[in-house]
Amino acid sequence: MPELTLLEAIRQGLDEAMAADARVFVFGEDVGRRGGVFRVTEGLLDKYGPLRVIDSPLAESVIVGACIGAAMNDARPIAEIQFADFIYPAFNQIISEAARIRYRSNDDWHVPLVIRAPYGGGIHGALYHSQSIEALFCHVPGLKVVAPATPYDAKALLKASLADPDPVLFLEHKKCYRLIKGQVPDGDYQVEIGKADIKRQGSDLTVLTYGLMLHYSLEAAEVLAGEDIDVEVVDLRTLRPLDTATILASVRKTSKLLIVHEDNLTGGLGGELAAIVAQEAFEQLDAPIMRVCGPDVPAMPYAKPLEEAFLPSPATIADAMRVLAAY
Amino acid sequence: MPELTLLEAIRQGLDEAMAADARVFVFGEDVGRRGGVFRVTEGLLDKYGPLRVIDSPLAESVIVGACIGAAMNDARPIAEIQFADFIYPAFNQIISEAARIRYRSNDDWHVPLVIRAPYGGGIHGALYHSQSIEALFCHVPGLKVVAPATPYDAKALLKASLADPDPVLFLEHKKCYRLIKGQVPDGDYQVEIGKADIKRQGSDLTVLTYGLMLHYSLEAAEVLAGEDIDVEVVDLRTLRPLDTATILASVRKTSKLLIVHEDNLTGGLGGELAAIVAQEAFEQLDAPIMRVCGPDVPAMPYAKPLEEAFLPSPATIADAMRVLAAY
Amino acid sequence: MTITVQARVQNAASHDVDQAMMLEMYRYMLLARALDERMWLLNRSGKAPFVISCQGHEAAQVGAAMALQQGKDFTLPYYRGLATVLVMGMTPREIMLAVLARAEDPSSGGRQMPAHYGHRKLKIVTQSSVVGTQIPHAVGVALAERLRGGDALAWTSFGEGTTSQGDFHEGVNLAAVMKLGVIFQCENNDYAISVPMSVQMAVASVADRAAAYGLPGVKVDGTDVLACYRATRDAAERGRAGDGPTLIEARCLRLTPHSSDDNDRTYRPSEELKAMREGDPVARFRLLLREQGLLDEAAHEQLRLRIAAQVDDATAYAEAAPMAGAGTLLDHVYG
Amino acid sequence: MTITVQARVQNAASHDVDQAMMLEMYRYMLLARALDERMWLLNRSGKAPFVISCQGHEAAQVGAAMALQQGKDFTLPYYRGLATVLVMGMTPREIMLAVLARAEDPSSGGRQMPAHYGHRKLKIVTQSSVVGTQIPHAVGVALAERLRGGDALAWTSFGEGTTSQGDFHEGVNLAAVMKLGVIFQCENNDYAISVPMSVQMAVASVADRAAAYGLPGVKVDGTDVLACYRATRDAAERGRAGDGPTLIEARCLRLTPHSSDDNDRTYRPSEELKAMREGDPVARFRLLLREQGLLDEAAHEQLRLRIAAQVDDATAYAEAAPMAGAGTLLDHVYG
Ligand SMILES: Cc1ncc(C[n+]2csc(CCOP(=O)(O)OP(=O)(O)O)c2C)c(N)n1
Ligand SMILES: Cc1ncc(C[n+]2csc(CCOP(=O)(O)OP(=O)(O)O)c2C)c(N)n1
Ligand SMILES: [Mg+2]
Ligand SMILES: [Mg+2]
Repeated sequence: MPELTLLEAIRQGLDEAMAADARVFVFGEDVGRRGGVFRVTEGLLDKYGPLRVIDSPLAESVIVGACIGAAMNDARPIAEIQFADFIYPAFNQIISEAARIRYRSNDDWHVPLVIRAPYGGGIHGALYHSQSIEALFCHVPGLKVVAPATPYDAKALLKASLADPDPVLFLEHKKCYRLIKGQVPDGDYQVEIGKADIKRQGSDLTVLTYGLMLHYSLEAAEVLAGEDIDVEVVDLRTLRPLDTATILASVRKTSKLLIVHEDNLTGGLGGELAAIVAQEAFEQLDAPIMRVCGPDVPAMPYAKPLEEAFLPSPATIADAMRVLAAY
Repeated sequence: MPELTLLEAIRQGLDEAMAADARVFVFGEDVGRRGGVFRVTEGLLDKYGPLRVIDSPLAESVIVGACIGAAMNDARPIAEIQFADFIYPAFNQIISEAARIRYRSNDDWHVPLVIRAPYGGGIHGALYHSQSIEALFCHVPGLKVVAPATPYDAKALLKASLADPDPVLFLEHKKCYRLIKGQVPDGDYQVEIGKADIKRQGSDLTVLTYGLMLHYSLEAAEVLAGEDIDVEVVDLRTLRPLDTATILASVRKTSKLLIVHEDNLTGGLGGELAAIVAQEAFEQLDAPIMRVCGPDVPAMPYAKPLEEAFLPSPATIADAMRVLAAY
Repeated sequence: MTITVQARVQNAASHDVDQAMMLEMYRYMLLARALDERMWLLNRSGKAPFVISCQGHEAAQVGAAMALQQGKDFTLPYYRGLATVLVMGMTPREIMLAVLARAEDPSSGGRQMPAHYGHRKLKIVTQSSVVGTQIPHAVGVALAERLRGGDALAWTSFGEGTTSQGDFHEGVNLAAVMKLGVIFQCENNDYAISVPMSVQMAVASVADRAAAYGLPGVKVDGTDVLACYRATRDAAERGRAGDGPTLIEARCLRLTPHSSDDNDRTYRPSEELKAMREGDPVARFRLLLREQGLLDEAAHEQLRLRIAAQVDDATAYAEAAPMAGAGTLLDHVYG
Repeated sequence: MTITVQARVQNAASHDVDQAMMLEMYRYMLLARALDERMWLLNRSGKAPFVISCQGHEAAQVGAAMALQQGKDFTLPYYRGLATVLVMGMTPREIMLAVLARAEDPSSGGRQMPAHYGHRKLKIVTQSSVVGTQIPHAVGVALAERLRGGDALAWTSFGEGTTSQGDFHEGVNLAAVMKLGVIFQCENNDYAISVPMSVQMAVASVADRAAAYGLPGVKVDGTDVLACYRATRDAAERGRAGDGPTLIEARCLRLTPHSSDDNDRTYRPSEELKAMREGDPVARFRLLLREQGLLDEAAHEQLRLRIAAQVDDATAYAEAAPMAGAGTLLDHVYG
C-alpha cells in the first residue's frame, strides 16, 4: 500500500470518484487551472475537462446553491469552499436548503451533495484562515458532517460522502494536509459515515476527539503510557450523526471522559458529547467530564505566540489526562 | 404598574430608547409604514420619522452589514430580522464581522448593535416561520444572545442590549408575543445581561430553560407541586454569556438537572449546559442529566398534529420531571 | 440589451398562438383564480390558517408556463406560482391537499405552508420560504443539464423585492457567465409586503438590470398572457439553443393583501386598490376572447361551472383526506 | 450612466492639481512601492510568513485617497490598500508592525494577517479576510452620517472578483436607493487569484453595472494617478452634496502573484507578466513628472533615499518591537 499524505489521499479519492461516475463534478474558486489553493484538485482539469472541473465566480452562496440545483437534477456535485472560514455566505443555502430539502418535500427531492472545506489552524492563517466551523453545522438535522484525520479514513469517507443520498460537509484539516501520512489502498474500500474508530485502546480513560487533535491526543496518550496510564482514544471521524454506541461503550469501559477539540469551547461539539454521556452513562462515570478545547476567542490570531496559545497541545492534553486519571 | 404583553413591552422599550437617544434607529423589512409584520414597531415611524425608522430592501445581509457600519460610526442601530428563520443570509455579517470586530481590531473598533429576531413556533408557521436559532449563535465568541420570556425582562433586557458596547442578538418568542402578559414599569429599570433568574424556587430538581419553554416548565412545575415534587425553574434569559454561577448553585442545591428547550436536541444549548454541570457539579449530581427538547427534524411542520408533536408540552416536561424526581 | 415585448395582441388568429391554445390559457387562468378564491373562503371559515395568492399574476404565469415543456423542463416557482404549477401538471386536488395540510399533499405532506409547491415527477422543484434561494438552484439545474448534454430548461420566478437579495445577483450572474439555459421570471407587483419598489431599487425596471450581467432583459406586461407567452417562448428558444439565460420582468398586479396575515389598507391607498382591479388580467383576457368571438357568454358560463365543480371536488377531496399524522414527524430527515 | 474619465493629463499645470500635490502623490506611490518590496524581502528571509501586495494599484489608491479628507472621511480599503492607508495617515512603522505581527500594530495587535488595515483615529475601518463584507459597512457608515447630519464620506475598495458576491449587490443597491455618500472603488486587476475576469462576469466592465443600480459608474485608468484623483474628487463632491454614491472602476495591474502563498506562473502566460511591467503606474508617473520638469534625476534620487531610510527605520523599529504576547490571547472578546 502506498503511503500518502492526507491531501494526496483526498485527491486520489476525487480522481477515482470522477473516473467512476460521470455525474461527479467539482465546482469552486480556483479549482481548475490552479488546482485549488492547496492543490487538492491538481490534475483534475486536465483529466476530466472544464465541464467537470469548474472555476466558479467568487461567490460562496451560489457555489453551494448551484450545486444543490445540480444535485436535484441528478448530478453529483462536489462544492469546494476555499477556506472553511468563508463558508458563512453559503450558510443559508446549506442550512435552509440543502439540509431541509428531503424533509420539506416529504422525501420527494434529495440533495446528494458534498461540500469540501479546509478548516483548522496552526498554519499562520490568523483569524480568518484557521477557523473550526463544525459545531455550527453539527446542530443541523438533515446535514452530515465528516472530519477524517488520517489519509486512510479521508479517502474512504470522501467516497462514502459521494455515495450518500444526503448533503455531507466534508472537513479537511489544513495542518494535517501534508503533516499526516499513512497507508492508503488503491481503489475502493469501506469506511462508513457515522462510525467512530478507536485509534488507541485503553482502560483508564476515554478521549473523544477528531481532526488534528486526534494526533495530539495520541501523542499525549503515548506520554501517559510511560506513566502507566492507559488512555483510550476514540476518533469520531463523523461528527453528525455521532456514533453514540461506540462513544458510550468506551466511556462505560473506562468510566472517565476527556473531550478534546480545537473549536471554541462554549457551544462546541464537546457540549453535545458531554450531554449524551451525562444522560446515558451517568451511572458508569467516575469523574467529572473534562474538556480541552480552543478558548472562547473568535479564532487563532496571527502572531505566533498567540496562535500557539490558542491551540491545545499534546502537553495541555496530557495534563488534563493526568488530572482525570488521578481523580 | 400597567400590564403589557411581551410584544407591547418590547415596543415600549423601543419607544423609550428612541426618545432617550437620537442615535438609536430601526432598520428592517416593513418596520416603517407597516409597523413590522408583528406590529412591534407600530407608531415609531410617526413619532421618530423616516430618518430613524427605515424600511430596508429585502436583503438581510445588508440589513445587518449596514447596521454594523452605522454602529462603527457612532449610531445605535436596531436591525430587525422579520423572522429568525431568515437570519441565515446575514450569518456571515453577524459571525465574521459583528462578533469579531472588537477582537480583530484589538479593541479599536466596536459594534454596539442590537439584532431583533422573532423566533420559535406554535403559531402555524411551518418549517420556515418557526425556527429556534439560538444554538448557532451561542457558539460565537463576541456575540451576546438574549431571550427574555416575560414582558418585564424583555423591556429591561432590550434597554440593556442597547446600552451594551457589543453586538446582541435579541430573540423574541413569537408565541409569547401576545400570550404572555405581565407588569411592566414605565421608564428605566435594570435587568443585567448575563444574569439568569430563578422564576420558581424548589428543592427536588432544577430545570434550566428559557422562552416559551419557561412558561411550559412553570406549568409543569405547578402540576408536580400537587404531587409533592418541588421543582426549581431557572429562566436563563441570557443564553450567552451563561450565568454559570446561578446555574451551578441551583444544581448543587437540588442535585438533579432537567434541561428544556424548543430548539433541536442535538447540538442545542442543552449540550453546553450539560457539559458545564457535568464538569463543575459532578460530585453533587444524583441523577443523569435529562433533556426535553425539540426533536432532530429541521423544524416544526405546518400540519397541526405535526406541529404539536414537535413542541415539548407541559405534559411531556412534567413526565420528565417525574422520572428525574423518582431517580 | 433590453427588449420590450409587444404588450397587446391585435389579432387572435396570429399564427403563433392558435385558438385552442388561447382557450386553454384562459381555462388555466380561470382555474387558478377560482382555486385561489376558494382558499380565501377556507381561510375565513377557519379551515386554512394561511393563504397566499396568485391573483393578478395569472397571465404572467400561464403565459410563461405554456411556453415550457411539461414533464421535461424544470420549474422553480415562488409562492405566488399557483397558476404556474397548474399548467405544469398539478391538479386542483393536489393544490387543496396542501392548503389543508393533508398527508397526501405531494408538495410536502403537509409539512410546509401552502403555496410552497414541489412535485418531482412534474419537475417542479421544492421551495422554501426563504426568498431568492431558488434562483441559484435553477442555475444549478441548468448546469447539470449541460453536464449530461440535455436541453431541458430551468425556469424560476420571484418577486421584485427578492431581486434585492444577494442570491439573485449571484445566480443571474453565474448563469450569464456560463451561458446556461435558465429563464428568470421576475413578477413585479410593485410591493414586497408593504415596501414599495422604490425602496428595493433606484431604477425603473428590473429588466434593465440584465445589462449589468450580460443577458437579455425583457420587459413584458404581466397582465397580457399572450405577450408573456411570447416572451418566454423566445427565451426558451434561446436557452435550448445554448444561447444562454434570459431575465424577464412581467409587470403584475397584487390584487390581494400580501397574504392572509396581511392588511394592505394600512399602506396602500384605496384608490390604488380600486384602480388595480381595472387591470385584472383574467377579466382582460376574457374581454379579448369575447371581442374575438372565441368565447361567448354561454361558453364562458359552461367553463365557469366546470371549473367550479373541479374546485368543489378538490375541496371535498382534501377535506376528506387524512391530516398528516403525528407519527410521521421524524420521517425523512435522512435518506 | 457610465462616465469615462480622461485617462491622460496633458498639462501638469492644469489648475486642479498643483505641482506640490503631484509630487506628494508621487511620494506616496513610491513609499508604498518601497514598503511593499521590503515586505517581500522579509517574507523571503522567513521573517514575514505572509505578504499581499498593492503593486500595480498605487495610482488608483493614491489618486483616490488624495481626493478624500484625511481624519474626516472613512476609508474601508481591502487588503491591497497599502497606498490608501498611507495617504490616510498610517505611518511606515505602523505598516511594518503589522507585517511582523507586533503587539503595537494598530490594525490588530498582530492578531490579523498583514494588510488587514484598521485605525480608528484615522477612520480606517477594520477589515476581515472575507471579501466584500466591507461594502455593506461603508453604506452603514454613510447612513449613520446622514442620521447625524454630517457630511463625511465612506470610501471602500475591493477587487473585480469580489463584485460576484451578494454583499456587493446588496450594498451598492442600498446606497443607491438611499442616495448615501459612498464611493465604491473597484480595483480591477483582471484576476481573482487565478480566476480571470471572464469567469466573474459576462460584461466588459464593472462600471457598466452601475446602470443596474441607478448610480453613476465611472471607468478610469487605474494606472493614471491624476485621472483617479479626478474621478474620486468628482464622486466626493457628489457624495458631499447629497447626490448619492458613485461606483468607480479603476483598471489596475496585479504586478505580483496574488500573495506570497501563490505562484502565478501556473496560470498567467509569461508574456502577460512581461507586458504588464510596461504599464507600471509608478514608473509611468515618474516619467510624466520628469517630462514636465517637476522631478529631475537628482531630486528623484534624493526622494528615493529619503524613502529608503523611512523603510529601513520602519523595519528596524518593528523588528525591535515586542511580539504580541500569549498573555493577551483572551483580551477584548467583549468590551
Ligand atoms: C429571506 C427572507 N426575508 C424575508 C422574508 C419575509 N417575506 C416573505 S415574502 C416577502 C416580500 C416579497 O416580496 P416580492 O419579492 O416582491 O414578492 P411578492 O410577494 O410581492 O410577489 C417578505 C419580506 C422571506 N420570506 N425571506
Ligand atoms: C468570501 C471569500 N471567499 C474566498 C476568499 C479567498 N480569496 C481571497 S482573495 C480572493 C480573490 C479576490 O479577487 P479580487 O476581488 O479580484 O481582488 P484582487 O485580489 O484581485 O485584488 C479569494 C478568492 C475570501 N477571502 N473570501
Ligand atoms: Mg412584489
Ligand atoms: Mg482582482
